Amino acid sequence: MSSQVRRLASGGRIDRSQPFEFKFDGRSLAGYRGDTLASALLANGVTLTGRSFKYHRPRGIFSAGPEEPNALVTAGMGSRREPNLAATTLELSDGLVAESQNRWPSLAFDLQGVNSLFAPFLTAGFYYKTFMGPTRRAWMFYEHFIRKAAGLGKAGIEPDPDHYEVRHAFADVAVVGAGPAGLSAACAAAKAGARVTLIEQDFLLGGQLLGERPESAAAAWLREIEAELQGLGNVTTMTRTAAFGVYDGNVLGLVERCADQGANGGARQALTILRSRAIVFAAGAIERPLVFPNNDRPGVMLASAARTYLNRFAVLPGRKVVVATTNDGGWRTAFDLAAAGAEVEVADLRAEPAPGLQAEAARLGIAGRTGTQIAGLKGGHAVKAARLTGSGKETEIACDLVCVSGGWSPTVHLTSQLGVKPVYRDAIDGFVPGKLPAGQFGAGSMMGGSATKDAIEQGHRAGIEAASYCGKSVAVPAPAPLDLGETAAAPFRQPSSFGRGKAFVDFQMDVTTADIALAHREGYESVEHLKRYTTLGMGSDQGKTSNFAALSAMGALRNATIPATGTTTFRPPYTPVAIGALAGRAVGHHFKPVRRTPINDWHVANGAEMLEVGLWMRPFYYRASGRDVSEAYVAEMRTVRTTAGLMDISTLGKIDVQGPDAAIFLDRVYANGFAKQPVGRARYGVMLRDDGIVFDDGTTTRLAEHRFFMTTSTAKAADVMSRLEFLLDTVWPDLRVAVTSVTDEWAAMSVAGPRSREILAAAFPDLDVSNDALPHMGLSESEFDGRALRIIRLSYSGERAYEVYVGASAGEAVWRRLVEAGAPFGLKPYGVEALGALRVERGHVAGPEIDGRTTLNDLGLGRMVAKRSGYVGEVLSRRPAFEAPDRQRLVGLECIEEGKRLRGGAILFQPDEKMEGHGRGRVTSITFSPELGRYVGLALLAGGAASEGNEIIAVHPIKAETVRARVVSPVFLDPKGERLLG
Amino acid sequence: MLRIECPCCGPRDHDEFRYGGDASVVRPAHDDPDPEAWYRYVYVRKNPAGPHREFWQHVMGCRQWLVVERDTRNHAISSVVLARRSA
Amino acid sequence: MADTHCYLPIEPCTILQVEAWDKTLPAFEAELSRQLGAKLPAAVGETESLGGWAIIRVAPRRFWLVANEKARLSCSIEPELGSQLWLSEGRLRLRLSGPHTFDILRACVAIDWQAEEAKPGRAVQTSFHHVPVVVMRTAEDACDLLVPRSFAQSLGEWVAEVAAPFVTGQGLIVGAAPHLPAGILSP
Amino acid sequence: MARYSAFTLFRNALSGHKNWPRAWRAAEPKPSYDVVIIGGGGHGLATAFYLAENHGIRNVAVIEKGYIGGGNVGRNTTVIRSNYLLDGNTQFYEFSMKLWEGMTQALNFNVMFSQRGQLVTAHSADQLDVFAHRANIMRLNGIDADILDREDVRRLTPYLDFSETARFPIHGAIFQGRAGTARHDAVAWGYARAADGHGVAIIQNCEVTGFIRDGERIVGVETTKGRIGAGKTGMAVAGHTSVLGSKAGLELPIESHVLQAFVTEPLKPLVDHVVAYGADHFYVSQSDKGGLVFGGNLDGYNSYAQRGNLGVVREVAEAAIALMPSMSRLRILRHWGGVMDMTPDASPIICPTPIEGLYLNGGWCYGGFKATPASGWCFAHTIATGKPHPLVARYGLDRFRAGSMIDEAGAGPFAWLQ
Ligand SMILES: Cc1cc2nc3c(=O)[nH]c(=O)nc-3n(C[C@H](O)[C@H](O)[C@H](O)COP(=O)(O)OP(=O)(O)OC[C@H]3O[C@@H](n4cnc5c(N)ncnc54)[C@H](O)[C@@H]3O)c2cc1C
Ligand SMILES: NC(=O)c1ccc[n+]([C@@H]2O[C@H](COP(=O)([O-])OP(=O)(O)OC[C@H]3O[C@@H](n4cnc5c(N)ncnc54)[C@H](O)[C@@H]3O)[C@@H](O)[C@H]2O)c1
Ligand SMILES: Cc1cc2nc3c(=O)[nH]c(=O)nc-3n(C[C@H](O)[C@H](O)[C@H](O)COP(=O)(O)O)c2cc1C
Ligand SMILES: [Zn+2]
Repeated sequence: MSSQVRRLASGGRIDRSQPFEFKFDGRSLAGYRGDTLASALLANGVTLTGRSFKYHRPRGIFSAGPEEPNALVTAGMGSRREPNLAATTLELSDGLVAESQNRWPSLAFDLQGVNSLFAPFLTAGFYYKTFMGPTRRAWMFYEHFIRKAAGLGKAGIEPDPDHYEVRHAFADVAVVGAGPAGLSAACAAAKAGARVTLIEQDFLLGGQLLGERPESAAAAWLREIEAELQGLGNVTTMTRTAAFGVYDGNVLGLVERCADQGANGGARQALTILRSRAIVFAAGAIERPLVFPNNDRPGVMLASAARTYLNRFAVLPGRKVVVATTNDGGWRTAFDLAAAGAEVEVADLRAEPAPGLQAEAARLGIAGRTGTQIAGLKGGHAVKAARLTGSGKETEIACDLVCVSGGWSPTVHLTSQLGVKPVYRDAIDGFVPGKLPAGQFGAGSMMGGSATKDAIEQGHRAGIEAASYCGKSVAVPAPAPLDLGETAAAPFRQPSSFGRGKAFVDFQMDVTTADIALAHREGYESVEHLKRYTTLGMGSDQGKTSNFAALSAMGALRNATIPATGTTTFRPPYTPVAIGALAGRAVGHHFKPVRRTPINDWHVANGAEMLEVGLWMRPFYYRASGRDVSEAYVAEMRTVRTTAGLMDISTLGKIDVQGPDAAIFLDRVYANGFAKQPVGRARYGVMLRDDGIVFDDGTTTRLAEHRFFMTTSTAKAADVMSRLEFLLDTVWPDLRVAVTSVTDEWAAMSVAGPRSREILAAAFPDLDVSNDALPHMGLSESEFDGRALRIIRLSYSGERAYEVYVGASAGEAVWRRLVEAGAPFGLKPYGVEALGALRVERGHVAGPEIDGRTTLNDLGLGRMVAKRSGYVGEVLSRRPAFEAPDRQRLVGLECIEEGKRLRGGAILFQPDEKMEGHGRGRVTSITFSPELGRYVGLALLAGGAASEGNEIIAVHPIKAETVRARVVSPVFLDPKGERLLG
Repeated sequence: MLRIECPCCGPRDHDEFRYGGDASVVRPAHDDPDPEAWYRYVYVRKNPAGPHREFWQHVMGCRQWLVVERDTRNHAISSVVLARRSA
Repeated sequence: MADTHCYLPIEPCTILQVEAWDKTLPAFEAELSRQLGAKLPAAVGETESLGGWAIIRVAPRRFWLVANEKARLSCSIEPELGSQLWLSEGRLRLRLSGPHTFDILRACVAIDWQAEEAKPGRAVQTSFHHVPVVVMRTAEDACDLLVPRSFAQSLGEWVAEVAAPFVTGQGLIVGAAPHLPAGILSP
Repeated sequence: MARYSAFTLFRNALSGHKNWPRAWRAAEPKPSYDVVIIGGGGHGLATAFYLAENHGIRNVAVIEKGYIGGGNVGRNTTVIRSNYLLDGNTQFYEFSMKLWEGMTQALNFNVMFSQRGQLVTAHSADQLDVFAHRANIMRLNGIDADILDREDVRRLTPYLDFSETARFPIHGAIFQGRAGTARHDAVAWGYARAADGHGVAIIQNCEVTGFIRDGERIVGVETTKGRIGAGKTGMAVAGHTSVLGSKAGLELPIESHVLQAFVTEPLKPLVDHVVAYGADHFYVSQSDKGGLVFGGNLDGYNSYAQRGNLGVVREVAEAAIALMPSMSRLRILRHWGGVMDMTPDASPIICPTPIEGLYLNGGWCYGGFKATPASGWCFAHTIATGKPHPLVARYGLDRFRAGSMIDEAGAGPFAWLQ
């Protein structure tokens, strides 16, 4: 491909038989399968890839992995657009479209580049010191511009068209990282008999070995062990998969970029929750940059990265290269670049590097300088020359690439996430994992080593230990050896430059040594303050390349040791995780499971407007009843009051309570008595919380001496069930009682209205539903089509009413039967809005009144428990504040103003008083009463019943309404309850 | 993600369970009329930074109430028993 | 690797629950196995089969007798010994079988199918998208999901969507989703 | 104390910022102080500031076991609102809101208080009634509040889920325009700097390990830097209230629970308000740095580990997408947890304790950041006068015995459900 000016003619782990086209900032470029966007850009000679966060300085590709601070791009278009992706980990795909970020109008010419001119003012935390005037709200003005300037990529607002999968997985041993250490760990653990999952974020296995020359021994070793792993039946290898977090119980969060990237119906990404018994961490190490003026220019690159681009991607990242290093590793990069035809100079800070190195350098025609360090750079959009200082003299060397290596920082992120503080190790001048908890092991350069040979041996040992921790200890042969002859010389740190010119520590957050000095000067000297004051390490790379440089700089300023200075806290995720991957399929209508009654489809088919009630779908109202809900619910109420209505109440919680001690049990859990409840009778019951506040209400029917059928409110069903089990398991284990939720067993429907009995009789001709056979609160048990049929005469509406329970599978059949039998009598179905309205007319309390703050007395139910004791919640229900004279208690309200209405949420005041503060109470529930021809409501009012007959003002500032109402009894209709009886 | 080893069902993610709070508080007898005793049971908590006896119910499994001993500093679970057998 | 051997019929499920009191467990077990003429599963999650029935211990003192086809069975427990309750209306059975059974299940429930507790012949009670379900491992690559009736359509659709990639256009699961309600209402 | 202003910033720029003084002195303990405040979080630092500013008590030390602002003030999602329903809460949080509105100037430190407005979505007519009740109470107490219908919400926040597939369709919302966010760290630093300016000693890396008693009275504290005498001692240690309280023999109705928070990578302006989901546990705002900062529900079990579990991470992600589908493609860059002092009614405790010389400030649950200035103001008053400030009279420890809880959610005495 002609455009790939920096691509070598041969070599690399790219597939030249599969050329890809892609676009960067509108330019069409070419690459190959096996490239990352970064390697492809470099191959095409693109070195300027973005603008920095604060100063908008030009930036290029700095690394070859997830530690990349600079080369962040936005990929995809429209609803598939995704900002802030590291070009160094973005796998190239055919037709990929990517853009640089944080520049306008163009990358090469960025207007906000002028920020560099203001740089003197834009120091760390400058915004804390200004933007404070002229007015108190001044910040709201400045913030507008600050927000625009801040941020990196731009996100879309369309819903995500792709989908994601969550998978539950299990393993004996999880191995994080597939470099030499991880590979040999996985191999050993598997051979020892453990079920192994090997996790690698890259799309290739090998880790740093991928940076070795393709024809090297390393490559051969890699081929061998990959084949071996495939041969083992008990190893699952996951590539393109980042272990982003370690959680309690050795649970790993893994996110996989699926190979087909959402093509042909597959998921775009998959979250695997891996529960492992043991974990081997072999996450490797990250190379450190050097801190000197203008060290952020495009063309400055980590030494190991340059080597990776050369050997893995067959890209020559520079033709004239300066390698500035503090360790032997940098020389290896120099050797390979020179061998590939680049002109290379090495500047080693140390007086005498390993002898072999200089010999080899000489052989390859590399000018090697010792005791020399890099002091600065020339060039804006690209490096032009490097300034080296050593043994007194300063030289300037023209170049187009500067490779830097300031040593290595072990990847201690994951092991630290559970609170294991990393510990400083002199031998490597860096942090290694602290003491790992049982079941966690570490190996390779992550533990501080730098030689492949050691990595392999440590991995092997860790694999065996991890397996035996899981009780798997088959003997394992020694691993195939590989020695790359890395020499681990004593560490040597290049002091950060505090001199003239911006020396960057955190490239992504634009934090310089001057910012660190300022933070120190102003007393933000704890590393955590330093971080928060300068935003150091707070970018999407989480400071992978900057943290050590930062704390060594702060250490120097405080003249404190590194361990005394300490690190900031490591948190998940190790690399950013798409929120969609975490949610998997639980999106859209699957956000929460949908709960349907056995009669659901009939409602839908018969024009019900359905409503979400908790997880349930319930009929709100039926369109046939009226144009909108306010018209419909009134019509439906009228039907119930005049003829009869049919309501699906299957959502009620239903609990089967059995056992010789069932009556004693209920007598304790209900505030009102159940001990003497006769068989065949239903009773209304109220439960309290231990703190004496009303918990839930419902009815319980005694089916037999030892058997009760309890119903709860729809909302509290699960809580009540669990509470009953709690009392039986932990408080009264000696009671012989079994409780079982039967909510889904029964379809339930209420037939309510004057004609309800006739309708039942017509529907079930062979049942005796006469008043004597089935009086108010009575029970009739029989069968319908082989399923149990249970009719309980209960009324919520205040009309003669029956609750019909039948085995769920026959629910729709019985419903249809009632609809048919009821038609001649004018029976119509009604929805929850009418249900709620009917109970208000009746003065029944429900959710709005039972709000977790009200007591029995508040709700006018006190008499139920007169002279009872020993029930749950009794003692604390007698606390003084609950008896205060101004306690707000249940009353009824009648709107007495023509053409006006009551509203829920209105606040109550006395006619004469100032309308401010919290008033004397509130309207909890309201309805229009067709029978009374006006709005009525329930309210909680200071003093309660005492003020019956008084006039009161209901104030609704939001609607700018004040309405006069009269305080009345909450029972609006049929106070003696005659309609229920007879 | 805690993993709680249910004595009946084996190790499960904690979101199969319902939390029941401090298991070391003493519940007065159901007919104990002493407000102070009930106040202490309902409200007063040791809330230790360290080992904590607590109730969990395996609602998605065997529905048994369990007593779990767990260190609140690091979430390490040292024992799980059936509440009925814990006394 | 499309595959057609993935079926998701939704069927009714006959269940009888019997439970002992704390103090009567031994006597209860003796009586129950006498009445059934079968030995009882010793531990929670274990099952025994008898005729068309599976006996599952779902809690230390609680057993479920689950019929594979519509079957009746007589057994009566005295209140002094324990309790008994039919649960044949509240749950539906989703039958999963075929080589992709566990590819599908791993997106539904957090169970390790290689663990002792989940071997063939075991019954696992667990959570499926916040809903309590019982998964009966009926064979190496087959499971029955007993799901609460009110959630069956919602969970059935979930399973169907997970299964889609594994099933050819003809595959029953994909077709099943829209018809699930019908399947549920008139089993 | 060197003033901060555009001018001083300019002047210092000319000298390469070499002359900025420390924001607060690095103090080492003296043998004793008139008042010792335990806890260098927002509330402790604010209390010290107001002791000096309002009551002229300057011989004060704030003792912080770690670095100031390292607790919940340094890890919270910074939502500031005064939309409380119940008598006591309503007035207290509105007083706090008024202090927020003048904080930057009062402290001469830009705390970036951004009154961008907060809305909570409603998903049924009933929920709108509940919101109306709250909004009415707010209006009647002189607090701005509005009820929005579905179309208003769409206009304000078009990126929420208004589609057919929404599991819980949006019916409307409650909105408070004066609500917003602030730069949390700046609040701690601003109070520290201003308190230091009044002579308050801010002592970091010094843990209080016990109390010094003289008979029944508490006369000082034992610390990792030695004994420190105190005329009066105030506790403001949030999540650690029980642990420290037990050292003084206090029995408290408090449990410590973890709440998690999350931030995405920095983005150009996307979410201009604070948005909370009324159908589940989720709320989000965008920091000035560009990250979407969001949170959800408690992890739900007692914990002192400042980190959360993956189950809740997933639930929050699900709720995020349910409310704001485009968040699916955004990526979490970091998530963390904080240890919260949960009370049985989710309302705070500010009062003198039964132990002479010891004052208690705690029980802030997940809502104490917005309370920081009022809490400091009222706690300072309570310590200075020995009597609760009228605005916190209802926040006594005795309310649970008496039955006068202030339970906004009505969740009852289950800390983890509050
Ligand atoms: C994730 C999360 C999100 C939140 N979101 C919000 C929100 O949006 N809005 C809102 O209003 N509130 C929110 N909160 C709550 C709010 O952060 C807290 O209520 C508030 O910060 C607590 O007061 P504080 O700042 O004084 O506590 P802290 O900052 O925790 O201060 C207590 C200090 O005491 C120190 N300490 C403890 N023990 C000792 C000892 N023995 N000796 C010395 N020092 C000690 C601690 O180190 C700590 O620094 C949130 C909290 C969390 C965790
Ligand atoms: N030149 C030097 O001085 C020097 C220093 C250190 C290391 N090294 C080289 O590094 C190698 C060390 O071997 P090793 O295996 O310990 O490290 P490695 O870097 O070779 O392998 C680590 C692997 O873990 C993966 N990884 C890291 N975090 C991950 C996560 N969260 N999820 C998934 N994958 C993750 C990385 O992608 C990488 O493939 C040796 O070859 C050694 O020569 C050299
Ligand atoms: C409002 C807010 C915004 C934050 N934004 C970022 C951010 O942009 N980048 C980042 O790395 N962390 C961010 N954090 C998280 C902090 O880095 C840190 O995790 C948190 O304060 C808890 O401290 P700890 O992790 O050291 O325990 C933010 C925290 C808060 C409270
Ligand atoms: Zn269990």
